[in-house]
Amino acid sequence: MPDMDQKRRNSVGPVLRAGEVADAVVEAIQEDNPDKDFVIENRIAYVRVETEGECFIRQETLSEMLGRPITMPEVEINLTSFAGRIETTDTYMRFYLEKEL
Amino acid sequence: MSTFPILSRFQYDCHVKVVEAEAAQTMDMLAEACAYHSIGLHVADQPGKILRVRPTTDADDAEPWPRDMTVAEAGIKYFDSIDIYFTDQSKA
Amino acid sequence: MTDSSDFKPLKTWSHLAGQRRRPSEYEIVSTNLLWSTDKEVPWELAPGVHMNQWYLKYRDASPLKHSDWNAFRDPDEMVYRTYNIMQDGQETYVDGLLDEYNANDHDGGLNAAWIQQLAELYTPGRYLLHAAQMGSAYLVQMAPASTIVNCAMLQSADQLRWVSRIAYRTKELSLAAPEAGFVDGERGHWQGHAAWQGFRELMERTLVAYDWAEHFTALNLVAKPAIDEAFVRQLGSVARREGDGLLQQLMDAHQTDNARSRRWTKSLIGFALEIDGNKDVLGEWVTKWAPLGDAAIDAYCAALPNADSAASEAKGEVEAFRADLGLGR
Amino acid sequence: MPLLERSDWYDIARDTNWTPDFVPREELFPSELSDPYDIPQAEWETFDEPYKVSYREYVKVQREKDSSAYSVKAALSRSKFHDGLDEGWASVLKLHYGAVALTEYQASQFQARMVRFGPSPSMRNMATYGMLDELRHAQLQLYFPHELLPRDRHYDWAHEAAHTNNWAILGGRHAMDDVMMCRDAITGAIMVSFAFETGLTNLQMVGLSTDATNMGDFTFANMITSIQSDEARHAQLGSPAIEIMIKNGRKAEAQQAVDVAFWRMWRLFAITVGIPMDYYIPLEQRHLSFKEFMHEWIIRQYDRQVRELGLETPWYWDLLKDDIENHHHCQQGGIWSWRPTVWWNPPGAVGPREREWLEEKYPGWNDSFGTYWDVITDNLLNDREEKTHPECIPIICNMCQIPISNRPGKLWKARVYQHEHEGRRYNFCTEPCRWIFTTDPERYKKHESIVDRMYSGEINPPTLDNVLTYMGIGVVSEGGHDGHDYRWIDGFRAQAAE
Repeated sequence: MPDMDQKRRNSVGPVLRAGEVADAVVEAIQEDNPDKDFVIENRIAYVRVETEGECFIRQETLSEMLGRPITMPEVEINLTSFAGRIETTDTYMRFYLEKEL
Repeated sequence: MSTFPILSRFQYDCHVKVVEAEAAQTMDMLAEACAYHSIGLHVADQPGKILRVRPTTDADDAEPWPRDMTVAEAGIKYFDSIDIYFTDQSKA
Repeated sequence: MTDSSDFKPLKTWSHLAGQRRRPSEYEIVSTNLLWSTDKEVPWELAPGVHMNQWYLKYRDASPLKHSDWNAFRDPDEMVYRTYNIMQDGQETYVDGLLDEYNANDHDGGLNAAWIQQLAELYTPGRYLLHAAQMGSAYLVQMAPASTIVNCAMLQSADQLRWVSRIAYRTKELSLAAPEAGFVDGERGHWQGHAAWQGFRELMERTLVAYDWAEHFTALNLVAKPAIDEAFVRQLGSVARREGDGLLQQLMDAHQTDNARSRRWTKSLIGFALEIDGNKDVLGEWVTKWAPLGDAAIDAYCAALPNADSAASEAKGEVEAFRADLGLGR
Repeated sequence: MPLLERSDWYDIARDTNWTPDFVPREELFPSELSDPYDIPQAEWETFDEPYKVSYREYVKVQREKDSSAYSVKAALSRSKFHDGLDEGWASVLKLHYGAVALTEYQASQFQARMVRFGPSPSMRNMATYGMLDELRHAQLQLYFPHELLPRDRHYDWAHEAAHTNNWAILGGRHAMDDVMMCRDAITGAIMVSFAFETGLTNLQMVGLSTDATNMGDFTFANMITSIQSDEARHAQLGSPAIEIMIKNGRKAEAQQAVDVAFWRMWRLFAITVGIPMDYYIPLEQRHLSFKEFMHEWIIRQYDRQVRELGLETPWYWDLLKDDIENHHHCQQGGIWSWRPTVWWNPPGAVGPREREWLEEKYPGWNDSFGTYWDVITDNLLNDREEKTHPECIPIICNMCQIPISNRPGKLWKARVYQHEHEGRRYNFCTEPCRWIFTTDPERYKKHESIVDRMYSGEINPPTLDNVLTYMGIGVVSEGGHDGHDYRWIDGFRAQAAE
């Protein structure tokens, strides 16, 4: 376990209630952050999506993956938690860290 | 009231327990009173061993009080923490 | 200890089990929720801790007395989920208004003089309503029963609703009239314009009325009624005369929230007046605070264009509201 | 034409500070309720909450959240889920609702403190949503257990627990009143929004949802994750407050607030979450151990956030790591042994298979906690049930109000950490609980633990019956018994037979 604590020390990303929005986020976030490797942990009731340093969820991509329009505030319904800092705008959510450890 | 509460830190027990002590009790009697609330409830008995009583210290290394010394003579007061621990017959 | 056979399963909370009728969802989720009113010392820390002293002084030692504040009920029986359903509907209506007027280039049709009035008398209102938001939140902390707390909580949220809508309109108006001083000018008007100084004094003084019941009196019997009548109703009427149909309709929508506030205010006053002595306590507070409310109305209405009777109408309505509560002067 | 975006007007709605003229600012924002750190108002006006919402969005999104939570509940109500429910899971629900429902309600009063006394208008607006959120959480967590009342009198504790002097409730109230109800807006924002709501609430509201889903309790899983989606938003009130504190030379104070609050909440959450995860949930339905969840959410995620903001890992972090392996196991033993004092039916749940799992997740468990349960198991196998009921009480910590315990058996570490202050001796469970007392003795010194009350005459005479009555047992409902009627020892019988 100490290995895991050390290895992913700059991880950021959303934790979502399992369901269609979570599935769409998993697809959209990888599409919108093509240079990133993601760790996706399925915890049955929730899904943890993590990558190093920074990532975005964009409204447009998410709506496409979901097959219906979704607003950023509506993402909150399923965004049960997150790692890192958050920035919320009308068109995207950003998870990031300012300090690298 | 002649009884007052002390904190029984009984060797191998999970909880520190409040036990009523009496000024005239000897250490053996006090140990027995504490054992009543630990041995057979949360701590296995160790037949053949003798229970001794010592003041609680950070390093668990205080000298035990003589077995026939009374609580009053040992100066044990309200809510003092004491250790009750198993020793071999020979060391007792 | 009671015999175990006494613990049969219940149909509702034990504290509601004595009443004959089946409790409503409102009662199930709203009644007797404060633990700080159970014992002599409100909070589970040393009695001398500042916050314990604050609650002992400003809540428990209030001159307004009742042996069972928990018996108070909100006449609207509002719970969180119904509040959101209701306000989501109301906000959808307001979105529709804004969209419709925007589509018709409403702001482009406003005359310059009126736009100036809006910059001075409407958009600075966010400070006024924000003060009411803060004051209502003080009641949330201090009221002696959860059923009162909840009413105050939704009242606080309602203020934020209109602070937000004013901010929205402020931005829209600034786009239509970039030179009129919208966005950056409101604070100056709130602090310096003669129209606002009565309200500002009233709100600053209300916010430091720390006895919970005096705070309630100052806020819900004086300040909010003055805001409702002068800022919301009279400004809304002026807007109608000035051809600003949007503001008039926004103010009408705002009145829906005010009406709900008055319903629980009236219930709580009626509830308090069941107890001997409370009428005198409330009467004294009304006597103390009403002049500040009147002065606020006078100052504000004096600045409204072509509205000679605005102040007297507003004061008349406020007085009528208090008279209806049994607390007329 | 499209409506304005939120970002077009958002800043205007949070530009509402003014300079008071009719009353002094220090009367409008008394330091004990607002900001005791003398940070200039202009600094507070730089406060920028990272997770934004508008009123319009709020009522729409929250309506949808509730619509989902209540419809899942309705569906499950029509099913037979609660018929023949495992009493281990029922204990999770009883403990959860009793500990949480009214606490959430008091949290709305705390949020209101930030709405009224927060020196930053942004904070005041965000806290207005926070205040509503907490009302939601209280009402959900009252409405849902209310439906279970016809099944079991214990569910009455969802409403009543906080009104009693039950030992577990005294622990909860003492911590919550300290961290939440008796703090100024700024310290509270750091303690509650940051140290509590970005950390440990995740364990209770997200971690536990995995087990709930495995149990088939979708109502509960859906409810708690929905609750945490609110917390994730309003918890963001804490980080800007910390950053402004640090920028204005108050790092030490911010650090202390974080460290005090986290430890206080940890001691409670290990009980309300750790015990359910590692003992009450049937073995087949367990996903991760409490320790694994703690490492995911706290050791990795929370600590990272602490350092991201410019604070240091709490000084007691090694002690915490040790406590993760220890505290909830001790309290499982204590709660089970003194089960008549609680409002749920704690299963012992340490049969041979469970012990194997515990040893795997917590190496050394058998040598330590195993010895404690060996004695109990032996008593039960040999018809000495009465010997599983202690006749004395454990000493209670004067900070966390929880029985003072530590590893039993070979690795024996039980110890009381004592401290003298103004002629009174205080007993603490750990070094951090003692440290918290010394940070502000005036705040804590006059408080009496339930054991103190037995000797001070408040519970008089302190007979077993009187103590139980004082704690609400036999008043609200009966106390607890073993949730599985000791069936967990059957595995040992089978072993003996082989």
